[in-house]
Amino acid sequence: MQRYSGFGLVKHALSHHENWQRQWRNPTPKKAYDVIIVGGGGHGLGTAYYLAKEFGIRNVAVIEKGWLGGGNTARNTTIVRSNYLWDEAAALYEHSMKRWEGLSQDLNYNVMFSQRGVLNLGHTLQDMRDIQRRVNANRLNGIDGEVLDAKGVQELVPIMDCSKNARYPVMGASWQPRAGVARHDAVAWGYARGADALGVDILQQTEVTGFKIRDGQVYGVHTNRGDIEAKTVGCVAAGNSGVLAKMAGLKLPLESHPLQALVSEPLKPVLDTVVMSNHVHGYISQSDKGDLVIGAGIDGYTGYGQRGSYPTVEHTLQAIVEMFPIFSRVRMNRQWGGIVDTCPDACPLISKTKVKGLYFNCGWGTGGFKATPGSAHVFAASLAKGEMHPLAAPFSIDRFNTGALIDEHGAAGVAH
Amino acid sequence: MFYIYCPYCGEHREEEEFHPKGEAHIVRPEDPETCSDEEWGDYLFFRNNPRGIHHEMWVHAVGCRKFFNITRNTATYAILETYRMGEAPSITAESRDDRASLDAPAETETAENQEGVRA
Amino acid sequence: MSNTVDDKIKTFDTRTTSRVPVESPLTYSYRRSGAPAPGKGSGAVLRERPFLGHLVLRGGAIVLDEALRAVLDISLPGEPQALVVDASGERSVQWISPDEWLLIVPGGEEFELENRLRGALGDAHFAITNVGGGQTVIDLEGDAASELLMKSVVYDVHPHHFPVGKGVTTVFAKTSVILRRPTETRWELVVRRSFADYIYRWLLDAGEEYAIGVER
Amino acid sequence: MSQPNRLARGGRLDRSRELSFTFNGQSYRGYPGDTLASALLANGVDIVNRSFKYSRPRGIVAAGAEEPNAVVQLGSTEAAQVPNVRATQQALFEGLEARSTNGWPNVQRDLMGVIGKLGGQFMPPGFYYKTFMAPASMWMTYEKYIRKSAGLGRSPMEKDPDSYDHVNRHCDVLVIGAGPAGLSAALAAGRSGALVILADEQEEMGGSLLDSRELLDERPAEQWAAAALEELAGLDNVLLLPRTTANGYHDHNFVTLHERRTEHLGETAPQAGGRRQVRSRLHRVRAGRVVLATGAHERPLVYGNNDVPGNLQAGAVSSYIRRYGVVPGNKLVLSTSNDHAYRAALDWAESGREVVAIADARPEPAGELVEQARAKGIRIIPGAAVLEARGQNRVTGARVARVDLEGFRVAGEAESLECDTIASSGGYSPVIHLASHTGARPTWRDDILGFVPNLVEGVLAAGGAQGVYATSDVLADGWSSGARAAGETGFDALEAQLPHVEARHESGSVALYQVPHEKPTLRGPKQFVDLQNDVTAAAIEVATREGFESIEHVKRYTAMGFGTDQGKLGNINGMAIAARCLGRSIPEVGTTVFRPNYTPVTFGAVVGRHCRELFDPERYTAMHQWHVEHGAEFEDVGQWKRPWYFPRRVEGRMESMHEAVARECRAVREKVGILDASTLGKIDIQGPDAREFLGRVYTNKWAKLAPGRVRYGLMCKDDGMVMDDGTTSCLGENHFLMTTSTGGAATVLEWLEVWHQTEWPELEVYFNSVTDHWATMTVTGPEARKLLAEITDIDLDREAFKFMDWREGMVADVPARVFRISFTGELAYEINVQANYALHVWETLFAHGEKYDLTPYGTETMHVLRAEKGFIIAGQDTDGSVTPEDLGMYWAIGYDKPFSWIGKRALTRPDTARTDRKQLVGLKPRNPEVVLEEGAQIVFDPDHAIPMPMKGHVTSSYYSPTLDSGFALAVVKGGQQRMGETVYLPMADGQVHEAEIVSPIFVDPKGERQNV
Repeated sequence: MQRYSGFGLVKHALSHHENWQRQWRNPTPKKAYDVIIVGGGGHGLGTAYYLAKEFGIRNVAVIEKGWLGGGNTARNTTIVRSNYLWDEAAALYEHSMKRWEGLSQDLNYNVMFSQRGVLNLGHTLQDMRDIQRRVNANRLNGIDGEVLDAKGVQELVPIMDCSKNARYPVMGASWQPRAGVARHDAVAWGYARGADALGVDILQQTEVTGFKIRDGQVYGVHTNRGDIEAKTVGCVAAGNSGVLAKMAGLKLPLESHPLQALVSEPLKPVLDTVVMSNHVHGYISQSDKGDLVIGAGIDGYTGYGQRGSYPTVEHTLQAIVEMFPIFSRVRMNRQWGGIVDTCPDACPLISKTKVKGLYFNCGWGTGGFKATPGSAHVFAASLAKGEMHPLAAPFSIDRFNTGALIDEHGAAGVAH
Repeated sequence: MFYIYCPYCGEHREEEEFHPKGEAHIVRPEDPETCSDEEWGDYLFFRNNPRGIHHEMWVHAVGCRKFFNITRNTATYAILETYRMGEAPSITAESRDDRASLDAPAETETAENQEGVRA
Repeated sequence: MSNTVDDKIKTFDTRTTSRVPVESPLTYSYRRSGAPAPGKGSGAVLRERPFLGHLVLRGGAIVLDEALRAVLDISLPGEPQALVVDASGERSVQWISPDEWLLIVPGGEEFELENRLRGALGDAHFAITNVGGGQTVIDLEGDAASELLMKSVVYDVHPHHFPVGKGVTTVFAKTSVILRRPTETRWELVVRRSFADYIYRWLLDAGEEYAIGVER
Repeated sequence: MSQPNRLARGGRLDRSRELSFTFNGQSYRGYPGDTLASALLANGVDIVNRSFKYSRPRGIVAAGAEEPNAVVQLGSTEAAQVPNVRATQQALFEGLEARSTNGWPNVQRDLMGVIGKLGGQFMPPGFYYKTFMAPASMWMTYEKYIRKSAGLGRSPMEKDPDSYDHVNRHCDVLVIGAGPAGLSAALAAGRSGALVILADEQEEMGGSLLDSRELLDERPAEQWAAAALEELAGLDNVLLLPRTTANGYHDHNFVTLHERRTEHLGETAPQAGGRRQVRSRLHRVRAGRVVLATGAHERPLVYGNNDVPGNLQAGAVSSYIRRYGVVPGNKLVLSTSNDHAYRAALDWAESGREVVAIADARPEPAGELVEQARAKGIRIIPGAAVLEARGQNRVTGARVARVDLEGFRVAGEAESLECDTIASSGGYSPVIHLASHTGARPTWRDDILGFVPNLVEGVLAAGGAQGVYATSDVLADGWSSGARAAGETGFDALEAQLPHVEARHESGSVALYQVPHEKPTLRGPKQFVDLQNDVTAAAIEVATREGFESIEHVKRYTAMGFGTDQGKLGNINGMAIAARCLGRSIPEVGTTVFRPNYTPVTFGAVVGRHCRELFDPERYTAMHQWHVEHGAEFEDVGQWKRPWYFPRRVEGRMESMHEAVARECRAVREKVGILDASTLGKIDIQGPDAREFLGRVYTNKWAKLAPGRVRYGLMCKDDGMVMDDGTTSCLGENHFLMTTSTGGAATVLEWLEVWHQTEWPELEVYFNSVTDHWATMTVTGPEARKLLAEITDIDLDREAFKFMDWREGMVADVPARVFRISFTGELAYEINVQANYALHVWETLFAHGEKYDLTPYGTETMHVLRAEKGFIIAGQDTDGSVTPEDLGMYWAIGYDKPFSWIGKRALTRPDTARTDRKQLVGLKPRNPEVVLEEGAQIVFDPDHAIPMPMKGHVTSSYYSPTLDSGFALAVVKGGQQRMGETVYLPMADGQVHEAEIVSPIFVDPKGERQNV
């Protein structure tokens, strides 16, 4: 693998950039692999990368029906944080956060992880109770965070309307300084390049059309490019997980919903942290390119169309202008939508299934991007050992029968 | 934004008057006490979540307040029919052979072509 | 004053005959936001018609229709979105849902009317609920009234689509109203008490360009 | 200096008066009818901006929405700032102030440009990903500088002085674009009687007819347009919306139209007739049929240094000359692949300026316009193209050579031509943005070298939008689309009446996107594809070499098409270059799909009136005015404004909340207090099956509740988790009044309806909300009976009117229902009267209450008092993961009810049946002065290392004036079995509080006080 560095950049400039190598190959599928990962987004590519790098399993294929990183990895609003309420979720997201912190260097690919901090605002007494509960839990779980009052919020974000005149005045916030944003595409590309260098075959434009299952054991997949065999298959297909599950005769506790986001035109730096509000219902950050990146909740219906309904966008911008009246004259450049697979308890499914060797990692809802490195790592560990990683175990599909749900609706709140 | 025919009001109304209520035809087990935990979990949480023809329940929340069902293609968002509570759909995935969903742009294409986001 | 039709349903006359102060839902709004007087240039004029009798009728259309004809000599609109107003223009009944109608009558008539309807309905399965304290009627008139409504409700108010004699429940800004068109020139908004101030302020704000006035 | 590039006459301007404006602090003049761009060109302003990555000087290249460079900051005051205004779409007004968005210290002499020139070669696509990684700790510093150099304009720092609104419209036919196709479609539909909306984004309707060289019915095209518009304006069923951009096409023919009502008049909206008017208006249109008559955008050619000011679109040159009377230079070289662009050369020559040459990529150009150019003696160089522009801050020359299109190489010696303007045209791209907003894929057509839309149901395209370009064809296409749209919505269109247009002979175009250069792309001069994001042909080539093979990857890796122009000029060229590099065809590389918005829309316009005071409804009770007048502080509960507490002025200062609440609590426990409880949800339930229904939705029993009695009820979801609670009174055998929590009112009503409508339609019962009908005031405290007795005829005798009874009677001369229920643990009467009388009753209570020190209290005191009694608040002490058993409310669980009520089955699942679940308990802090933090986490072992096993948390915590101590409710694992044990609460400040697990009932555990 060609190593990237500032020095290398100069060298390439002198040769007119004619000698850059491919970042990943475009291989022909082999007949069989040790492990097949279905889904070439950040989670899937990351899983392959960690399988190869940390668990010595390099005979791996990542099967992607479109282009790698083209699904939710490409469509999210890039927020990374780990201040979840329940121990199980907090541990998983913090596992991820720790990996984010060295990811650029690990991958030799700058994912531009910017630890600019995330504010979760409170506008009611109950909001503040929930914030205190969450931050207290985070602290005892070893996750950074503090509770700010309105004055503290105003100091961090001077341009926000923290006055009492607001319809729902800001009462305070939780503040996680280590949280932030990252460059989403780079995460997929960095993992792809890293995995490819370790021998993983990334098969783009390859669509799984069915599973090969015999005596309750998976032994491969059918694809539009022929059958490919493997006794371990991990599905990491986000919004399309339900469709895959159906191919294997399984039903999941998931619904796929549209999640919309939008950006403004690029502006000079004006907002230095991520601001989220469950109550007023919107969140915002400013990208390195200058766009205000904005989002809110999911649309309530099932939708695979990668678009939602217009009123959701209206409500989102109403929330943003309520919090930031100075943005009224800023203009919205573009909106788009992704498909998020949501579980009833707003937590993911990382689970074995009734089919031996077939695993699912899905249901991340609106929180998938931030979990990418952690999710990929625990999933890789689980696939490698055939036993669920302890951090993944609580997220088994069984919880929907036993009742051991991990209800993160409060902490998940607005989509992010 | 959907334009939804309310089978009770007898006309098309704006989506803003309605709320989606999830998959239709989920029936509470007749005798919950004899259900296994798995059957009960299935009733509570497990859904078909199809790409393509889907029967879903909506309520005309700001309108007649009646619940009713919609048969909708979750890929194209085309509404194929709406029908009253207690009625059966006339269009199903089987009757349509899922053709409508195949006509829809598949995710593959969308992913490859979408106008993107940036960080 | 109070009256139980039988031991099954408790009816209750919520009006007093004593002369006690009474406040309509918009009373607070007039104090808070004022009420610009209508002028010659007013394209929209708003007027509250407070303290009317509002009854919600629930039940089957056929039995309710019979009872209503017998008691009030008005026929129940069977078609969706239909509004029927009696000859005096003071009593109306509106389709709300296949088993729900809104009956609005001059204030003070509602309790006796409820009892008479109950008497006429006998053993049928129905419900009548007095909601008069919880909602009020706002009239909107003027050349710009329908334009003002277009800024406020999502429903199509074009006269082609919203002829006289129609009424709907629909989204008004961030709340809901029952919107009716009893005459060529007059629109009625039936609004919930606790949302009345919001609706009033919205109408004043959106109506400013038409020099909206308030008749009191 | 007075407008050196302005022609003596011509253009659609009002030359009777001049407008003055400033650009980068310099004063200029223009005319009404100008855009800022045309006025800048008239004044000879070449450099309007600096580019984003390389800081290269940039000039105006286009005349419409596709302009990538002329993006300026508008506004003379802070509040009026508008970032990123496209000068080509901004009408000139008197006093307009504009600035470039980049350039330091200014656009003319930009120091960053030096860095761009030197450093440009070190910024290949994706260079961010390849560097700034070491040391890791430095990234946040690097990022700061990267952010600083990015962005275009700046946000205002003050509140917007303007307002915006929405209009909901419905029509039969919405025609988007008022060029020849749109006008024709609107006439066809309009004459049929259909309700028509015609929207056009430009200052003036007419589209290409306004700068056409053609005659319609023997008259100049613009005259036909004017007549058509006049007719349309006279039709009642047609609404014309100029300055209105269709920004988004949404499902089922919902279209958002953004009408800029005052942006052409000033930087803030002027008053009209003495009244405020909105700056812009968003029309939310539901259309029966949509006719897209959006025309086509010209594609520029990609050649060396094609970004130097003086490089323009050929069509823009014609527009500036014919519409604005501006010739943007003196000596023109035109580089084209088609006939149509010859108009630029003809218009230029007719303006009396020199056309140096036309490089035509076609070996044998023919066609009428070509002949006209020949006739004027203009030199045409066949089979050739401009390889490279010369010049730094303005074009000084062009290198032209014969090119081999098939072989992508230069086929002859290059010739240097002196010129100051290069116009280019590589053909036309239909404007298909709206058609693809709902995901429909466009189709590539080799015959027109462009994508045409695949239309979803209900949408039609006409004219340039689907690759029909000849004016006569466009008019006919427009008419038939308009007629079809009208027909499909139930109107009969009349026979087509179209003007006569002389058919013009045109010769075919050739496919030319990137012009070859003598040097390979990576070594030659920069050939820009996306001017706003500084994406070059070389960048695309590097991206494809690195394995980015789909157009989506190429776009993301290079940032092509991500600007505020959304790649209107560059995307197709970029795809063509990627296709060349990969050896594929354009459609194989991918299609291009657009998202809303077509052009950016002000947040304010999307928000409309839903801001400030009207952001969200504020709901008030009937006593609100009184609360305001008595100094209440308010709490937001849902949309309601509820009094939180009533601070008093004591000894010259206002009480703190703590003081006020302590006083209010004491008043209730010792004398009498009053609470406005009107916000509780109230549902009137009638029907013979009402009782059965209650038994199914509540956890507890309802079979025997007699008329006149009240019972507390607990409601679960079918997962066994507590959802809401409240009291329900039996009014008659078939008649109940249910109350819900304030926040749960709407949810509970819908909950009852969904079960009734979907599962148990056979049960005869109706539900109606009476929340707003009744005002509720709770009079509570030892003196409550005495006070109430003064103004009611109800027998309040403790035997006649027992705890959990309700009675009706007169209160303050008003009919009332009085419920003897208590949320405070004291003697309490909840008085319900029709809301219109509420203030009278409330004030009468105060008139009589003075002698009992009647004290109004708010939600905070209510919370303290109920917590002292261990009463839960659903949503505060429960969080969707708490069962009735967890709450210890076994008395409210009807295990043996015949019907398996909602939530029952779930309680026996393995997890819900665990005995070590978090259970509701009371906590008594060891130190009575401590009020535990709500949300504090509970541990059993405070010395455990982080992560510390957490065993529960505090849900409610207050200071109790009655106990003179802090106390709390909490959920603790296995708490019901841990009475008397000590738990620890480690706090952020390092303190560890100790508390004892106790019963959640702190005051009057036997319930004697409420039963007096």
